[in-house]
Amino acid sequence: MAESVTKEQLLEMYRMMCLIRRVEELAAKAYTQRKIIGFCHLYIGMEAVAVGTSSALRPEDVVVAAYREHGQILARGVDPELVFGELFGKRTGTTQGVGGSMHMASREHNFWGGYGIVGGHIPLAAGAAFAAKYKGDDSIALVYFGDGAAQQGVFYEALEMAQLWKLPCIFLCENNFYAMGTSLERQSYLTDMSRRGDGVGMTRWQFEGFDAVEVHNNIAKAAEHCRSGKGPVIVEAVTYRYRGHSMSDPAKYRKDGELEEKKKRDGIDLAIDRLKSEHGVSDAELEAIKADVDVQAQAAYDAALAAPDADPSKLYDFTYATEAQ
Amino acid sequence: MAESVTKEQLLEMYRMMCLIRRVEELAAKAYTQRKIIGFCHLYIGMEAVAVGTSSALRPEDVVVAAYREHGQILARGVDPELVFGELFGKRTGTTQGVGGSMHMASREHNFWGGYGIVGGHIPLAAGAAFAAKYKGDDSIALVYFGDGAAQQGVFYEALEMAQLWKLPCIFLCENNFYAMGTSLERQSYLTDMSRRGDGVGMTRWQFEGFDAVEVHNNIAKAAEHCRSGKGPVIVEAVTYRYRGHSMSDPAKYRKDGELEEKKKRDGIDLAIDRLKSEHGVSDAELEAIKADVDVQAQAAYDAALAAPDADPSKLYDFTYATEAQ
Amino acid sequence: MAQLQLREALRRAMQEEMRRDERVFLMGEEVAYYDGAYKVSQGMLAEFGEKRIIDTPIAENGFTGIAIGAAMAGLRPIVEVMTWNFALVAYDQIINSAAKIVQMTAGQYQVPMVIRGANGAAEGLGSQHSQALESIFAHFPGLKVISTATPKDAYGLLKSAIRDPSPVIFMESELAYGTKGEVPDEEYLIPIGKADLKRDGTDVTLVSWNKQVYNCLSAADQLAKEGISAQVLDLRTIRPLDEQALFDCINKTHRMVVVQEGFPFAGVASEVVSRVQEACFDALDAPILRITNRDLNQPYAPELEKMVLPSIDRIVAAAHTVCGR
Amino acid sequence: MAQLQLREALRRAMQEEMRRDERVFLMGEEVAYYDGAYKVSQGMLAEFGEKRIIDTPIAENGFTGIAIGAAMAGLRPIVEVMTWNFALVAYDQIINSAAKIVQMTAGQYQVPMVIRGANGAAEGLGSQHSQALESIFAHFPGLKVISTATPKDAYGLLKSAIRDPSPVIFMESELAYGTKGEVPDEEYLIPIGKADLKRDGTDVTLVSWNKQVYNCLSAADQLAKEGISAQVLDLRTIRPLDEQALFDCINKTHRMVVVQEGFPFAGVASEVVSRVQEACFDALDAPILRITNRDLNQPYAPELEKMVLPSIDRIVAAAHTVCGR
Ligand SMILES: Cc1ncc(C[n+]2csc(CCOP(=O)(O)OP(=O)(O)O)c2C)c(N)n1
Ligand SMILES: Cc1ncc(C[n+]2csc(CCOP(=O)(O)OP(=O)(O)O)c2C)c(N)n1
Ligand SMILES: [Mg+2]
Ligand SMILES: [Mg+2]
Repeated sequence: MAESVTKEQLLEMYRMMCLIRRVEELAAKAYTQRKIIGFCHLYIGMEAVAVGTSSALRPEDVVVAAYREHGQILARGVDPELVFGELFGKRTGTTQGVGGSMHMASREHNFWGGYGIVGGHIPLAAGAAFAAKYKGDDSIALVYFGDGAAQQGVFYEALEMAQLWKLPCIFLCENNFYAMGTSLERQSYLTDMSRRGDGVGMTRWQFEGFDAVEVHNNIAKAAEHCRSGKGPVIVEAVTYRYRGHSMSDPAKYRKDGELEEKKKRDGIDLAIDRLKSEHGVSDAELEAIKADVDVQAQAAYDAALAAPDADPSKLYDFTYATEAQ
Repeated sequence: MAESVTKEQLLEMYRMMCLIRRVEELAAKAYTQRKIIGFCHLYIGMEAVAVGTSSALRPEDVVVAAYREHGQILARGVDPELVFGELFGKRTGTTQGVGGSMHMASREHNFWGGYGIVGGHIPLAAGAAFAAKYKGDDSIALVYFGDGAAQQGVFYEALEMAQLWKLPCIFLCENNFYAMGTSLERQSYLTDMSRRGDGVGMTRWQFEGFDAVEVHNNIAKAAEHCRSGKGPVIVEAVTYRYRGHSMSDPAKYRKDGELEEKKKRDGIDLAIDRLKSEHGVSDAELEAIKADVDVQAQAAYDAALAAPDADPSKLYDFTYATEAQ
Repeated sequence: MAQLQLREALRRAMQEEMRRDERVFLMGEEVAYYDGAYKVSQGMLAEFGEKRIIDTPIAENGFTGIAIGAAMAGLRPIVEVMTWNFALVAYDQIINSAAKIVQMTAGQYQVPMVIRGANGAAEGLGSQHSQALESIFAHFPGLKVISTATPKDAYGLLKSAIRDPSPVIFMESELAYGTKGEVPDEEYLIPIGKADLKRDGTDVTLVSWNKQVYNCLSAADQLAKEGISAQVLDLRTIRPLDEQALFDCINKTHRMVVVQEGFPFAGVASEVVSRVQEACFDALDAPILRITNRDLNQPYAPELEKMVLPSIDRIVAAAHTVCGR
Repeated sequence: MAQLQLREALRRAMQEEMRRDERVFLMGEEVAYYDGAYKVSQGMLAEFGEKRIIDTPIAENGFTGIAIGAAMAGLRPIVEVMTWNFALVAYDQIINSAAKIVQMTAGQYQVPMVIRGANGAAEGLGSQHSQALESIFAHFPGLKVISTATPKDAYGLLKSAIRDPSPVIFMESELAYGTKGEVPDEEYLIPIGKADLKRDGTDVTLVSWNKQVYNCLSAADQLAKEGISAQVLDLRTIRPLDEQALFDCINKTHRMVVVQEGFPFAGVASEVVSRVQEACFDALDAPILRITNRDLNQPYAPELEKMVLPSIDRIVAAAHTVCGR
């Protein structure tokens, strides 16, 4: 199905994966220096999922995410300076320093989230899909959730209503095989997460989540399904996170050699392979992009760090909506 | 499979179905006289399910029920006088007048419930099964729940853990095609409720719930599955309620002729047919049982009505456990 | 001026707002084809159709979450939870989504919605169906909470609630749905956050809301016969609390009794007491007394139930105590 | 006498009780193989094995319900909810099952269990992860609620909680898990429902619990330097509330400040104020002031977060106000 993504698109996907990884690496370092506090969940290893997903959606589609959303919001086009700003608790952050790592949102990009209660964001996406259908526009909603989140009751409730009401919603499970320190087979009898949809009769399939092109094609197919009025789908991207669950997790629970094995399907490497073999892109060109991204990330980092802290005068501004939107 | 139930057992099942129906008819009348207040959910039409279920279980098994439990607790062997006592708010009731129609329990009979929050009783049954496994005895747990309850998130959560931990639990869906006034196909995409188990890979099947012998055989099979250590099952008894959801519901939502059609498979009639054709029981014998049951029910009713009201001096006695059991 | 039942006043408010604003819709169990469990939405399906009057499965957390998502996407849901007892399964979405989304997105998203239903004991419904739950919602910044049982107030406040850009918890009363009261024929709004002096007086202020206001008015009648002039302040809105009205009352009568249906511990009455004694300590001629439910789960039997609930006698006795006569 | 961290004291209590009573087990996310999200259960899997130290899926309502069922069946579960924020998804089971089963079964069944986890803000965790939730649990009869952050109290109270026949909500503190304190080497129990005077004084009583006790002690130090003698009462148990200790304090110091982390509206502090002013009105020389979180959702940025939480400065200022100097 590779022909669905052009060379330019794939170059852009490559660039975005590099950017996400670089931003996350810088975030990890900043965390150890206590420039970032609280919980901080990195997306390294999973970049291909967000990048392939975003490239297959339209700007007017709503994307809903949980707490592991740095990569997802970047892939949606939000400036890394805003992401760093939020991590640093600056008024220039995505949510003015009020949200932190777990709560980055961008109305401009129709990006809802992140969200800190596992699974609790899933019905919100069904709600966005409900609104799309109600208004009669042809936008859809997509929600990212983990293998662990696929245990919360509210997830099943949202599946049922989406199915019953034919809501245009893609339920995208990012199966990275761990919920914190608990491996998938220790927390779920079935390890094929898309089968969760069987209890409500939902269309479902599974695909590999390391190859951004594969992801793009599968999400494009899912989006087409939803947009054509056929109702929701549940799809599962099989992926892996390289780092611990959050910054405080040394991830000792992995099996020996597991991480190394998974890294053989690294999303950035796969994109490089494709760009070289399918599109004849040179090493130099690829390295230039990478170098460019590093500069961009560092500049964003520096600018965010220099920005003013969250604004205490706004402390009382966000409890209630002030006027109707 | 009919040979699994002896003539004596079937006679007893017939007797119990008649008793349940008679008790419910008396309850309905008492309700209109305001001898019973609050919500009152009748079991008429569904008798075969509780009777076939109870006959296939052991006394040490735990049975968990919701608010439509008059028939279920009677089938478990609780004296109708206690059931009426509870309905009338008497200190002689199953729960001393504290519970009412929706909350009848009998520790002596390992009957837990009723329960008023739809679906909320389901994990309790998984907990009973958990305890059985923990203690290493070979009792099992069974929970009755409706087609509507199979929508609550906590139901799915309980299914998953029961499956993951191989708990000896029978999830018995009493599909009577309505959740209050909402017909099954308007509230669930799938109408085969046992398929709910597919999302967690649970063994499941469906059977007709009007024939007490069928029910008995299916529950016996399910119990055997659980008791032999194979883990839980979800089974669905296809049934129907003749009355409205509760006493205040005129049940105008039925399709024309629907009720009459269903009554052709009336559980008591089916038992009579079997007793006559398979066991040569005479009409006179059957009528004698029925007459006997009517007397028993009326006596229980009268005795309960004459009993003293709930005891005000016990008002503060049931908030906290007093000493360890 | 028409005499309307509480349910009719609520219905009129919803109908007018739905005619006025296409974005408003009603969802919940039994709201459409069954005309509402308590007939509040009677006839609304016929007028507005299935698109805007929506029956849901019994999955409160899920459909509340979907409504929140729809509100974020620009719609204006009214969610009927039948009774607030059932909203405990939706508590997570109400607290973690509805109350926090404005803040988590630094104001980028709003949640303009109303969640409404019956609150408090009806008659003989037992412990799971009789709770008055204002305080566990009013506890949380981000929500507004209204609790009222008079047709006139309910109409004007529900209209304001539907137009409000913040999530509003709207609590009604099962027992009062049939209670009639005058409702002006012309359209009007009542501002959220304004208490109403339902009866003037000089010796003591009885503070209450929802159906206990009726008890307070009766108590005031009785006190008047005994020569004690009691005024009755109906809070109507619980959050934001109309402090100024409370302060004005205590500065006038110097004695106060707060009457709250529901559990006493950390209830709304406790909040009223705390604020008044803090701000108007010198105005107090006696301690402020609270009349609430006894600290018990609600029993079924009528005599027991009455012992638990606030009563006119208990209110009168408390007024005597604070008045020293 | 050993110096133990809070987490070590809690662990010792659980270990001793598990050695003493086969029926006690621990379940929750990450409690086994990961040694607990906050390492409270470190090493317990190794000692007690998979049967008694049980990792769960992320399904709080489900596993809390299962634990309740297991408790009804005679086991003595300890459920770790990681942090109390996540218990909001289990709120229904806690309120509608754990708190009501004794009453609904008229004492036939008990629910001897402990639900425990971290409560309150840690650092930079944002609005969904920083809540102090005592009041929404203490509101309900049928539950007992303990909230403590000192190793000595935590050890003795957790042991009592595990042995108690009623469901106990046990709240700890993420920030204090590493805090050390003296814990006697010999076994001891601390009775549920007894406050502890942590510091004696004559001018004003500072009432608090959990980690705000540390702030009160610091405030008392500072006040002492200014010539104000403040005593610090640590409630330790929230429900049942030690009224007598509160009354003794106010009768002695005539001035009181209640310090509560968490939302102010209908909080535990409001309850303390209400009861003290009601019972000891004439002993009061000044209004009782409350120091709580500002009425806001918790923001991420450190400066903002600090503005929201109670602080030593705010406590000292309140003491000045009530002391009139
Ligand atoms: C309701 C709830 N329970 C527990 C937690 C703590 N928690 C945060 S993330 C997480 C694991 C989630 O795993 P998964 O859904 O697979 O997502 P991943 O982190 O792998 O992306 C847990 C248990 C929480 N935030 N919310
Ligand atoms: C959480 C919750 N939501 C709503 C209700 C109101 N309610 C009581 S019974 C019922 C219908 C249940 O239908 P089903 O599970 O099919 O059982 P049936 O009554 O048919 O036996 C509803 C909606 C409730 N008790 N609890
Ligand atoms: Mg995962
Ligand atoms: Mg049904």
